[in-house]
Amino acid sequence: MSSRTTPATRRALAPSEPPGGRSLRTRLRGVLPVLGSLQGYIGLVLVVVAGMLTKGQVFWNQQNLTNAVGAFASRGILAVGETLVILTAGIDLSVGSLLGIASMVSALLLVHQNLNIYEIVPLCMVVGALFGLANGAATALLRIQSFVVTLAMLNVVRGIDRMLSDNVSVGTQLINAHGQLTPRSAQFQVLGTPGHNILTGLPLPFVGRAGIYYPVLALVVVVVVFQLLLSKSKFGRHIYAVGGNETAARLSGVNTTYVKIAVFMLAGLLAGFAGPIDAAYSASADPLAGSSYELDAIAAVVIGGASLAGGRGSIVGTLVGSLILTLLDNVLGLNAISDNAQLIIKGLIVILAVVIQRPDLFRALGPSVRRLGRLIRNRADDPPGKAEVGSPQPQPATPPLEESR
Amino acid sequence: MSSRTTPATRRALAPSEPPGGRSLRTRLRGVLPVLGSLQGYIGLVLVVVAGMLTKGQVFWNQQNLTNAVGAFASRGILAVGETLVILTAGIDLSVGSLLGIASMVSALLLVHQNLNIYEIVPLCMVVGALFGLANGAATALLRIQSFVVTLAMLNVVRGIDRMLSDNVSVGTQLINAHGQLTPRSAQFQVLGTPGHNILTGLPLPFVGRAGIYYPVLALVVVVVVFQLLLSKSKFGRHIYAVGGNETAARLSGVNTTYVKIAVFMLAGLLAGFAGPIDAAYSASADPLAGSSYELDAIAAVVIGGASLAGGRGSIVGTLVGSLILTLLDNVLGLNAISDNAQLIIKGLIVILAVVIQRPDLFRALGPSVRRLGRLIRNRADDPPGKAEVGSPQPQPATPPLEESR
Amino acid sequence: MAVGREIHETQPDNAGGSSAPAAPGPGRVILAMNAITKTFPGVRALSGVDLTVRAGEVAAILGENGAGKSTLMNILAGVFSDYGGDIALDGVPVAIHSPKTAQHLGIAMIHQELNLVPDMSIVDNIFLGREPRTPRGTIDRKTMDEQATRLLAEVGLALPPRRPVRQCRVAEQQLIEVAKALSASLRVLVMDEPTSALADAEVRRLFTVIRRLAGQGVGIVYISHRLEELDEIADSVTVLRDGAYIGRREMAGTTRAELISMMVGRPLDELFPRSDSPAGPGEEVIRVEDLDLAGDRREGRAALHGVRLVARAGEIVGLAGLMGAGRSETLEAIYGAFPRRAVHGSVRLRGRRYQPRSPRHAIRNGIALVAEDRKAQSLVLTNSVRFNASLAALGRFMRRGTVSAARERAAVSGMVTDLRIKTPGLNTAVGNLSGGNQQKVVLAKCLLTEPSLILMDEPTRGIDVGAKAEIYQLMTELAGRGSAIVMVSSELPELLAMCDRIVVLCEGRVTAEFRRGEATQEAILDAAMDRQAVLGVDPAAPSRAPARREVSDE
Amino acid sequence: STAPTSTATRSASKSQFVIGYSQSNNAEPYRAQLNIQLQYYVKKYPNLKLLPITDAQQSSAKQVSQVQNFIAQHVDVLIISPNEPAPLAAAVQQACNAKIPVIVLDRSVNNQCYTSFIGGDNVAAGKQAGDLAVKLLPNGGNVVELQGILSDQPQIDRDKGFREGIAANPKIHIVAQREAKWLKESATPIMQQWLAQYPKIDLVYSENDPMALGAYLAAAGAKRAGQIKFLGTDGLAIPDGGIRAVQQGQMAGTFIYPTCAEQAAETAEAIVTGKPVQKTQTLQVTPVTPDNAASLYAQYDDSKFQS
Ligand SMILES: Nc1ncnc2c1ncn2[C@@H]1O[C@H](COP(=O)(O)OP(=O)(O)OP(=O)(O)O)[C@@H](O)[C@H]1O
Ligand SMILES: Nc1ncnc2c1ncn2[C@@H]1O[C@H](COP(=O)(O)OP(=O)(O)OP(=O)(O)O)[C@@H](O)[C@H]1O
Ligand SMILES: [Mg+2]
Ligand SMILES: [Mg+2]
Repeated sequence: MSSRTTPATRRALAPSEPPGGRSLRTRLRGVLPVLGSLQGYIGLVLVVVAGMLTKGQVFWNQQNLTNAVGAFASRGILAVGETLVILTAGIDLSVGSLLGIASMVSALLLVHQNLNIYEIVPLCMVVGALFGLANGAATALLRIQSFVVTLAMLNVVRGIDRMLSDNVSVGTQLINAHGQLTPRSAQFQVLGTPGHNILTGLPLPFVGRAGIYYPVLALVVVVVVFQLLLSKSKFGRHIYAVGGNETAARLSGVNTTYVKIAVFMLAGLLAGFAGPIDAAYSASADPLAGSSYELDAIAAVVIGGASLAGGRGSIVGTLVGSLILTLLDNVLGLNAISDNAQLIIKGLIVILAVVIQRPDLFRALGPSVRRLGRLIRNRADDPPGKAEVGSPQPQPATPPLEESR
Repeated sequence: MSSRTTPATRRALAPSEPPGGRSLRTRLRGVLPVLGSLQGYIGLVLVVVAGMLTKGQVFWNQQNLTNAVGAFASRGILAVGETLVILTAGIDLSVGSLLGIASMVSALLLVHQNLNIYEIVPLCMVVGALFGLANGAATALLRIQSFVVTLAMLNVVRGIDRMLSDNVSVGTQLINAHGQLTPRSAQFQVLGTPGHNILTGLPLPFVGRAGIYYPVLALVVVVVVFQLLLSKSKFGRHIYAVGGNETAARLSGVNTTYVKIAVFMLAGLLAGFAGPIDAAYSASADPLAGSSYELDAIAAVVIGGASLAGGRGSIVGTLVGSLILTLLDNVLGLNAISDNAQLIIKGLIVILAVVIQRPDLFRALGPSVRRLGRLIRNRADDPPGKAEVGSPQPQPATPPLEESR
Repeated sequence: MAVGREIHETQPDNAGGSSAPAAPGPGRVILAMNAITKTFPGVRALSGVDLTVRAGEVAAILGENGAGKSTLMNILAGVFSDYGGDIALDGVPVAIHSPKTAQHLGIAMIHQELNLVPDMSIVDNIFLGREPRTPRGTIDRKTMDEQATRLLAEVGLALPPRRPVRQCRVAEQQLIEVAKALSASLRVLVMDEPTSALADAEVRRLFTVIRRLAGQGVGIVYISHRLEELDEIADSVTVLRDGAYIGRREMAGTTRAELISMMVGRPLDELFPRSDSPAGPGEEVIRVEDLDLAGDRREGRAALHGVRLVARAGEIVGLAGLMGAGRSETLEAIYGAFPRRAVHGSVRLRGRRYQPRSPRHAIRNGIALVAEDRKAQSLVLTNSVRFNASLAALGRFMRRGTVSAARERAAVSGMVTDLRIKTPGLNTAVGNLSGGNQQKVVLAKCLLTEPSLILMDEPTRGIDVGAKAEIYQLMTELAGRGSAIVMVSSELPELLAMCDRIVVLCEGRVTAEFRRGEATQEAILDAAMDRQAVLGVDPAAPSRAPARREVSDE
Repeated sequence: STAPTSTATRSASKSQFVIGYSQSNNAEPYRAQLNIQLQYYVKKYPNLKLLPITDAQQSSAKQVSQVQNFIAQHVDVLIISPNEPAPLAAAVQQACNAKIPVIVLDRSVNNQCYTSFIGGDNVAAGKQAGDLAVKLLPNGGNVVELQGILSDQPQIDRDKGFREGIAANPKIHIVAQREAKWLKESATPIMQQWLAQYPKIDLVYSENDPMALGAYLAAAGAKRAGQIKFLGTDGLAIPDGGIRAVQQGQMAGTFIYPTCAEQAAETAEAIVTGKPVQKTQTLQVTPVTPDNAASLYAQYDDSKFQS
């Protein structure tokens, strides 16, 4: 079939490819603006600045940041899977329950089977992926709205989880006859029990000899792997296509059924991966673990710029959304804001963070603000009015045609 | 949508139309298939039949049904408002919190201001509508996804609610010096305290002299009013248009901004209306009242056949969805199924109910089931193989082109 | 209808003081747009464009894809509220901020892309935004139904008004849009490529409507890339190029060549480059026999009955027919777009038995489809040109398991150059391109899969003359290199000039086949309207014909 | 009131009596254990039969309808752990109206028509924790408090009692308190933030054991667990519970908040057989310290109820 090159393509293929590869600057440009533009990071930057201004040293030190991110890591991992589902215009409400059952399975495997973590983690991922498969099959084959499917799955899985555990939480810190942790149990701790790091011996950049807190590392690895999957692989393209226009995707040769099933499986797989982390973090698997995590995960995804209508979003965006949520919590907590005030402030700041990220912010806020904006921009930029020409990422079409939901 | 009549139906209907207005049968035909087809009611019928078979007398008596529906009434009312929002392709996660704050406001007005219910209920509706306005404005004017806006509002309102109440629930059964309920407090009870009915003296059809339980009546009235609004008013048409194709609606001169703000306001208004019912039902306003009601409300809407992508759904459908949920709970509860099993069974039955409602069920389940279906139909119908030609209801287009989310 | 009611009470001629060259026209100036400018981020879409329309005049606007025609008219219809310049209606300056204002001023527009609510009924769509109400405040269904039936009849549709639009064919939807525009009290009616989805018979019907409206004094703005239509319907032509005003001509006494050179900026001689294929047809690429398709009203899908079709390497085969004749369905059935169980018949691809299974399978077998509805079937509008163009051919750009951005960019930018796609960059969202350029992106997507059999459904829909010539050139080239092309077109001249053979469909059946040279417009139309031949028998009977054969290779 | 008499008349014709138990929330470990124990103790009476326990999942509305279901099924005794006092009042009233005797467990209702109330005293639990804190910090010190859901009555009562208790030593200060919603995983990051902010924390008072253990994990992770004393509440005898934690030295103490299951079964039997019952039975809160932890664990061991 390769002999069937059209004249048009052949003419084009050769010339414009750069000989030596792209420069660092070009590469950076390619990575940073995954959110559509640098504007996407403003919300995060503001939260960090707020933390530094109010609690400087206490906020901006490795331990605090590790703690903050570590507490959110399992939800951040769920959010990565959720991003995939949302990109195909679906939604997965069951990820919290899936994390719960995976955490329970991990604890039971540790306690009753005395497995090691290299056995436990993959098994949990399989469990998650199987439930994800059921979600995907019901959505893609029975064509039920994913909201309904996964809402039902949320309950079903929680019921199974609670049956498995007999409604009692299962501790993972097992003591042997000498009053010490069993080796497997001690090993399990590195999956996330606070203070238990991995690679503690090595002199690592940034973190020094303290080592790396596994949940943070796991989150970073998941983010990197799935960002690459989305931006570099064929499958990633297909995910965007299915969410953007399913008919067009199908007619372009995308196996839309497969893609939809796959994203739910991956979301389940990641929930399964996050389960043991959650169990280690609490040193126990609670039958209710992960309840309402799905809302945090979805919030991270949409704050990160994804559209629930599908086709728009990125994993890096989700990471930014996750960081905004967790650091905001941290900053408010460090400042000893009362719990009720926190609820209010957090809600308002989330709105603010999203508003700030809007590429057409100035337009949306009406002519008066626009005039102000123009004034500022005229001072800052050289040639006015060519804002987007050079921007390397596609600015999503917005005002007249787009629907915001 | 009663307007979805195919030529086939109309041809069938037109000649038989009597000169002096439509016959009862025709009218019934016009009302019942609001769900797209009678199939939409199968799920409900199955649940009812299950109840009758397993618990006959206990299930099918007025008291039990009143209790079951009464318990869900406030969520059912929320679901009506949620339907409007979902029809415009939005979502409102804040309705549970809005119900919470309205219930708190109603209790505070009763306890501290000693107002009567004719003052309390409208005031609560105003409170709900104002927050709804804020939701709508942020969604329609700032063009932030409604999921984010209302998730933030959920937290903000909950924070305010808890601050208002100082984290303590406020009882509505006020005792005066003689150890009896104050008159206003006694009056407040009829809003929903179980066992307190209205119109108790009158010999009413169906319910007899026992009277009518206000939450049930309120739900019915809200359903009727809003179903009429949707099907008979200009505004109702515009709601469907905004959800079905926002660009087309805007280009046709529909004020889409206004419509979007209005549906959120109405959702808030209804949450405000449901608040006092919840407070009376519980005889107190809990600062956490209404938490996660939004999920029940949304579930009722989607089980009732609405599409989260907007433009498709009806209030009657939402009522059916609500009834499925509440009667299912009731049947499982009466049969003394254990909780964890209930979670699992409920999840599975919800899926089943939705699958059964799918017009192209037989097609979706693959050729084998289809063959079975054909067999059955061939026995039932007269001419074989012309299943679709004479089918009286338009089956919404589904398989290859439509996206299910 | 209150159409044109107020015309005779307003000012005399020329009150608008238009700056456009005053020319003798049918009536007074009803619309004057002066020095209109409009910029999108990074694109200057209009710079100082004038347009004058007289009462009763059909004023055509002509320009290449992306020249700014739709933008100009969108400004008039209130879609864009931030623009420069003045608009006067009947000599009165007006400010149009929203579609609603435009509506109130008696301006109606039929947009280039269909804008209907699929889940609502025809009647609800027609009256959307201006529903009549009963004294009780409820919508007046009776009046709506009556008026809708009349309006539909006016545009030549005999559809039940309560049918959901989703169940209507594209062409029907286009005519519903026209009916919708008629229901306002009209002063100016803008039609942005109303005929791009219509076949000849429907175009006739539309012209009748246009003439009647013009007779009633409505000013009509007509945008089309079909120049032969302008000869017939337009009184004057305003030409735009790259957002600039080039000139205005009275249609009478202006040659087509002159218009083309105004539009393209250079003379363009050979529109249809194709002559008889010198080498003669090669081996058979596809042979379709007894193709049956179960119709599906819910999806607006016509049925096919025993369609047979052969295309050889190097051949361009045309499919002609009226709307709903089943041309699109034939292509889509071959492409595997329908559920397998709906399709029966035998297909041979390059001599081998071929079971249309899925589009993916088709692409793997060297088949490509340019679908009919680019917005619904072909493009992810919010994503970039690069994303869309490469979507079907990603496998070609793989390197070490990932999509090589460099290869992809090179291939797509090659296509952009070759097809002269006017876009600010490869990363521009496709939704921001002009309609014609979107169509070219669809073509690019197909060509990048390197197909040997290309199924084209209205490939030049909405494409300007210059670009059409390029596409014809390209098709000729592709055929010359041994591809087989099956093309559906509602433009008979295009079919006659481009095709080696033309197969005519009517009601899902092949009613005629012509070789190049044998075919004439009249013969094709005769065959296309040969309903008697098809419907002479009971229309339902053949659909249950036992001759159906199941294609099976399972 | 009328309840005992009516059941007494029934008892003549019946050999087995049906008990319905409406639990406010199965998910809390304390309540899960209560369920298990109730099932265990009811089995000891051959004339009693316990229907499947219903779980209101912290929703009063749900619990009301579950109670109504029991009424519809005409249970002979209704046991209820109300989610909240006010909301369940009407439901309890409906039961009374239907002549069903009601035993209220653990939390009160705003209604006096029940037959018997059995419960612990949350203020006392908080007070004893305060007393223990005073004993542990003779020289005073900084205390942080982890709270359950702020509007929950046990939270309010335990907080009140604790403050009464530590009032004995004015040098003990509560430097911070936050709502951790009874959840272990919420307590950990809150404690981490406190550790970062306060160089000196001497004692953590937590209104339930899971939150205390969550805080302990944070402190252990920061290598400061040795300098801090942890007090919890609930004292469940499960492997993952508070008594074990005290035994292992993670916590300085906890308080067994009685499950009331044994008394509930006893009372139910008394009601159906027409014996007199006390209207209010308040059970003692038992402090758990490293000294008595092992024996208490053995005494309350959860696994012995599982069978
Ligand atoms: N919403 C938009 N955002 C950005 N650019 C736009 C937008 N709409 C149109 N443009 C640009 O404005 C220019 C004019 O487009 P327009 O749609 O008016 O062309 P047209 O003359 O109607 O072309 P066609 O014949 O292909 O329909 C094009 O360059 C197009 O890319
Ligand atoms: N709303 C729609 N969205 C997507 N595809 C549609 C829609 N409506 C119709 N179609 C598809 O368009 C095709 C029918 O096209 P249309 O009604 O325009 O007929 P036509 O192209 O004029 O006639 P012919 O069938 O002879 O090509 C069908 O394949 C149908 O699936
Ligand atoms: Mg255009
Ligand atoms: Mg077609």
